[in-house]
Amino acid sequence: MSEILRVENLTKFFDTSGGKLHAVDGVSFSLEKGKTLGVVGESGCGKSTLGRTVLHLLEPTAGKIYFEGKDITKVGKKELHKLREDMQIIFQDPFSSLNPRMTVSDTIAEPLILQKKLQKVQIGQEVEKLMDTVGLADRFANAYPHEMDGGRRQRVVIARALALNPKFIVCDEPVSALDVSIQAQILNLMQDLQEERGLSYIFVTHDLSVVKYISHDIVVMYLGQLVEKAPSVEIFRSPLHPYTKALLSAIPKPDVHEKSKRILLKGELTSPINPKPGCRFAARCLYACDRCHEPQVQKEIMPNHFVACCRAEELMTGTLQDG
Amino acid sequence: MQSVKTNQSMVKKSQFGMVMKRLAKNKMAIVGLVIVIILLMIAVLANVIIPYDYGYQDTSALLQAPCAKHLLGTDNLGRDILSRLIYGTRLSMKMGILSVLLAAALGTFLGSIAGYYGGIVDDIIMRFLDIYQSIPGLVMCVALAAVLGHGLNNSILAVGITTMSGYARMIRGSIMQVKGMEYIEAAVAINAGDRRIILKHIMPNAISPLIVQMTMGIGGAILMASTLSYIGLGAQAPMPEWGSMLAGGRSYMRDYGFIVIFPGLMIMICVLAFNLLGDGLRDALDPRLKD
Amino acid sequence: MLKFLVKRILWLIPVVLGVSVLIFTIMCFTPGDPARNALGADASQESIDEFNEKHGLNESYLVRLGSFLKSTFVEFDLGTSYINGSSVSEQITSRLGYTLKITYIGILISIVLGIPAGIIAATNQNTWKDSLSMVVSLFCASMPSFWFALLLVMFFALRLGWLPTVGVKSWTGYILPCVSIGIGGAAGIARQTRSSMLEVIRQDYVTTAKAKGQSHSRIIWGHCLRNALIPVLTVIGSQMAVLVGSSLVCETIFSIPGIGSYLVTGVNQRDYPVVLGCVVILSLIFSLTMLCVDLMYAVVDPRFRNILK
Amino acid sequence: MSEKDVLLSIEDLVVEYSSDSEIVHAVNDVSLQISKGQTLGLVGETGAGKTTIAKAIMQILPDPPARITGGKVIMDGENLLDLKEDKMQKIRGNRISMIFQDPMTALNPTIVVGKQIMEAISLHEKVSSREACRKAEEMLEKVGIPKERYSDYPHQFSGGMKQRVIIAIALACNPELLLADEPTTALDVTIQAQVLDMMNELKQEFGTSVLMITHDLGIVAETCDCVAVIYAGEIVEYGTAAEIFDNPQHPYTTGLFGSLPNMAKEGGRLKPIDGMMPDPTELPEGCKFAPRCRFATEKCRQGRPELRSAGGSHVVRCMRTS
Repeated sequence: MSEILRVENLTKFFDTSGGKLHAVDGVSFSLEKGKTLGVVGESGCGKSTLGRTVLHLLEPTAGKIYFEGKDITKVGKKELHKLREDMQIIFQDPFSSLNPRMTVSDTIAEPLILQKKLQKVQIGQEVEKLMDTVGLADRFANAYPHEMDGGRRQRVVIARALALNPKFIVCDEPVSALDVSIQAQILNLMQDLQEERGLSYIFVTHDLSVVKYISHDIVVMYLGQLVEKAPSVEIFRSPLHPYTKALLSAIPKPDVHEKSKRILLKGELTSPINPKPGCRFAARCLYACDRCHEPQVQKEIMPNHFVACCRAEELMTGTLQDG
Repeated sequence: MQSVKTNQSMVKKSQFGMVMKRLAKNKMAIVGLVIVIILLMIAVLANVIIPYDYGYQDTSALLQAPCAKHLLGTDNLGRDILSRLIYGTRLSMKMGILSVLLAAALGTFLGSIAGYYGGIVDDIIMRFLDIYQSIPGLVMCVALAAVLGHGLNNSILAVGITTMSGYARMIRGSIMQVKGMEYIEAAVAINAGDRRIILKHIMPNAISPLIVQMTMGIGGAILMASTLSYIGLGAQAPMPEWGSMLAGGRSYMRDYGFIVIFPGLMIMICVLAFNLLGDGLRDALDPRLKD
Repeated sequence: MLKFLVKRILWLIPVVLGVSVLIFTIMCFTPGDPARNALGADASQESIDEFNEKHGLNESYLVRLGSFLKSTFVEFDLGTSYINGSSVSEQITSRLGYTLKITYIGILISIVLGIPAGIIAATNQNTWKDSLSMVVSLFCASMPSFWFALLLVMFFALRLGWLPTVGVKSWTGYILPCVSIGIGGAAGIARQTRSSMLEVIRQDYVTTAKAKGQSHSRIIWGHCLRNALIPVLTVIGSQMAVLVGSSLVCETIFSIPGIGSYLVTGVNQRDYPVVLGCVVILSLIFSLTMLCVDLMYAVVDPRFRNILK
Repeated sequence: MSEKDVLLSIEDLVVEYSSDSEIVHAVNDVSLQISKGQTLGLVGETGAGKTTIAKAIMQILPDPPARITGGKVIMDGENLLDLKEDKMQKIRGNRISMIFQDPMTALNPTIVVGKQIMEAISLHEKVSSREACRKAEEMLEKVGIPKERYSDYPHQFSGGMKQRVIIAIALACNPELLLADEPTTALDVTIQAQVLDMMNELKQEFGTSVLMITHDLGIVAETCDCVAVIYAGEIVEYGTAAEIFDNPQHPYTTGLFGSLPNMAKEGGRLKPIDGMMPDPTELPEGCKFAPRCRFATEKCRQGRPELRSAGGSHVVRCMRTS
């Protein structure tokens, strides 16, 4: 399977008054062409920063990014320009990701106008075709964003992202602001587009049921660190990292009979500013030991199943020696 | 959330058309708009419609109370107050509009640099604005007038430079707010250059608060300019500027009250109209409001 | 809290310094020859040179700026007036009391009238009380303060004769000037209080209070007022600037020997040291008042206090 | 359900919002009953009228736009809608209390947290302020917050902690009925689990009956005894949790289950409900769901279907007999 994107040890720090905010800290993963990688984690775990850093909307502090085998970590303006046609982004909030002063057709045509390849008439036809693919009725061509509801607005955002015919799209919580029935329509639309156009997605969300449905592989993040990566079926069947276990057990299942036994975490998120080395979940982890305070290494315990936890094997085999 | 009428199609409505439709709903704003239009017409047609030349001295009718010949009476030199008020509208409108344009230009320039580039540039400009704004408006204006000298154009300059800082702060705030929006990140993601982002994405959304502030600003500028003239720093003697008319009429106030009442009334009506229009525009220009 | 106070006062120094430099620069780099104004148009060339020499107008800008700053902030001597040679600092200290009285009574009037009017308008919205108080405050806000002063004088002083038309020999002399500048401020504060009260009434925590079974009036005075006052403080700050400005005019109308009238005469005679001194002192008054407003922030808004800890 | 253990019953409640030109029909003839100690889940999407019903019970609907134009809310034989404001104030927070969706804005930022709890207590119980303060500290401990944080300000708490304070306020006077309007929607899933668990414990301990308003069927399955599905201001299906989850009858309910990603089999596609929520100012005649329903017939579009029984306490408003 050819690899469309590989990220090695990607790091992004923000300087804040209180010190260095470790938003993304040494994350590595790869994405197959035509596949979807789910990035899941709670608020503040750096999943949105990761998505934006890959697209160079934020400059990475360290680490390497390879797109179709080419190193694009340091890239000139012209090359970035070309790159932007292959990589696009979809945002969460349908209200703030559309310019309130531009009509739907202008918004979708904007990338094509900037590309300066097509004439005005061709752009018009292309916009109609795009509106059709995302299921937007033609009569919305002249509508303004505040005249449409969340679902339709998200379809405009998707149409704009598809305008340059990209190969890879970062979806930053695209359905979190939508109702369940509309959410299902958008998820189906994104899957159809993936099949038709061979798109690959990085799908960032905090909603575990959505990520299980749409992604082939899943990455779980906690406070900027990648704690576990595995195929989606694998992660839900046998999670290895204590945080992933707690996260999965916390999802309320719509099943009346099988009342799930919950692992309740103690305490609250620790601060991402100037964090201590080692595993950042140690403060809340039931199995924490002093080995957890050394930097954790991503180990491939099972085929294609990586975990960054020194006690992962013991947990898996149930042979817990104490600390 | 705007519930969409599912059936009829969306005809291409211009931004201006939508704003006017929303403005029409607000009665007070319409009152303001009508008065402003009347004032503008008076200002433009001043020479045509004034019964007497503003400088003509009817020596036979000094300090005459309002009567048939002089609808609003005459001042101590026998000049017809109505004609002077009408011509004064032209002066005041000119002062108000030009000084606001100057202030808005300076403010937008400084504010957009601070807003768009941020960082140290933003800090320096903001500190400068802090110092600039710690001098009360009228005090700064008076000091500028002293330096620039008397006369109408100088007071336009003085008022413009003084009120510049309000626009700068406002433009910087709205640019920063718009810059934080995701559709700016989306524009960067589809290869829009800095120029395109500023012109097509930032400015149209940062403009509406500017329009509102300029509309209200005209009223404020007229107020400040007439104050300058009142203390003798603005328009000089023969010019029928409302402020200087008030100053002139002050010593005759005891017996001929009407000399003092009408110019002040004109200033108030003018400022009131622009304030009403400004309030109405603020609601009409807010994109999130339902139609 | 103390840390904030010290930090805020320390910040005052660069502001006042900045103001003096700004005004001084404007004064220097503008056309018009102060010497010819002071000695009259037909004064002889030597007397003009001698005048320039005396007032050091020939040195370079930096030297003059240095000497001005040294004299102002080190020796607290604001130089001497070009016209009558009197010391500017003495004049200002003698006039300071009047200006302070007028501005502070004025701001007091605008607060005492403005805030209740805003609250009344907000609490019974869309009733005649609301529209009446808003129309009145709109009119007062649009009215030029000096015209309002003239009307007051015409009616109360001339027609009814209750109050003196000019001068502040007794406290009655202060009524008309302070009312004339206070009313404008009251209008601005009333409108802001109303809009921020309406904003607060729509907040979730007001619904929570109602869901607790709290009575309507206790919600207004207990929960809403305190939160609504935070944005009002900013408006009080900006109204203070307008007030200091309009006290200038009001002092000329009622011929009150304050810093404002001194500035106006200085400006008319192009007497730069007087103008310079007055502007610096008025800015200082305004900045000190803003310091008090900032302190009020810390008292009213705990979030603000938390940032300082 | 025998009459005696019904705590509160809503009969044919109708609520409308009048914006300048249009009338929004938010709640149309809703009838519901909540028994003592029972948790009733009210499930529906945005704009279905869930929050309006809760606020109508509490009589805290913003009066100018909202109007209750019909129906009764009966508690202990008394119609709450007829009560005057001061009598209603005695009930709010004491016998019925409410918690809201967004913890970030539900607490007064300028008053310490403890005092906001104490306020609820001293309003309804004639106790000295010292006693009320002690009780407030006890409530803080009960919701898992150390009582030393009594005099901290809301901005010093995280979202999850704020929601615990709000629950402490609501349960301070041990109310008989708690209206929970999407209490954990704004929280992360691990914090949500903690809060839901705590609510269940307190529910058992106090024996409070709860009206749980949510759009998340997972929460309904885990916390509710009975479920009412609401669409466009109308109850379209009601039954015990088992009845609803095991054999949903109404096309909208099956559509909701079809849209749930975690219910989909491996690799199966979602079966969403096509079309959009109806425009509340122009609600369709007859069955409100007809325009989006696969089985809609001409009959559905004419008459408004009645709630018919589908076995046990399971009722559904649909003419289609399966």
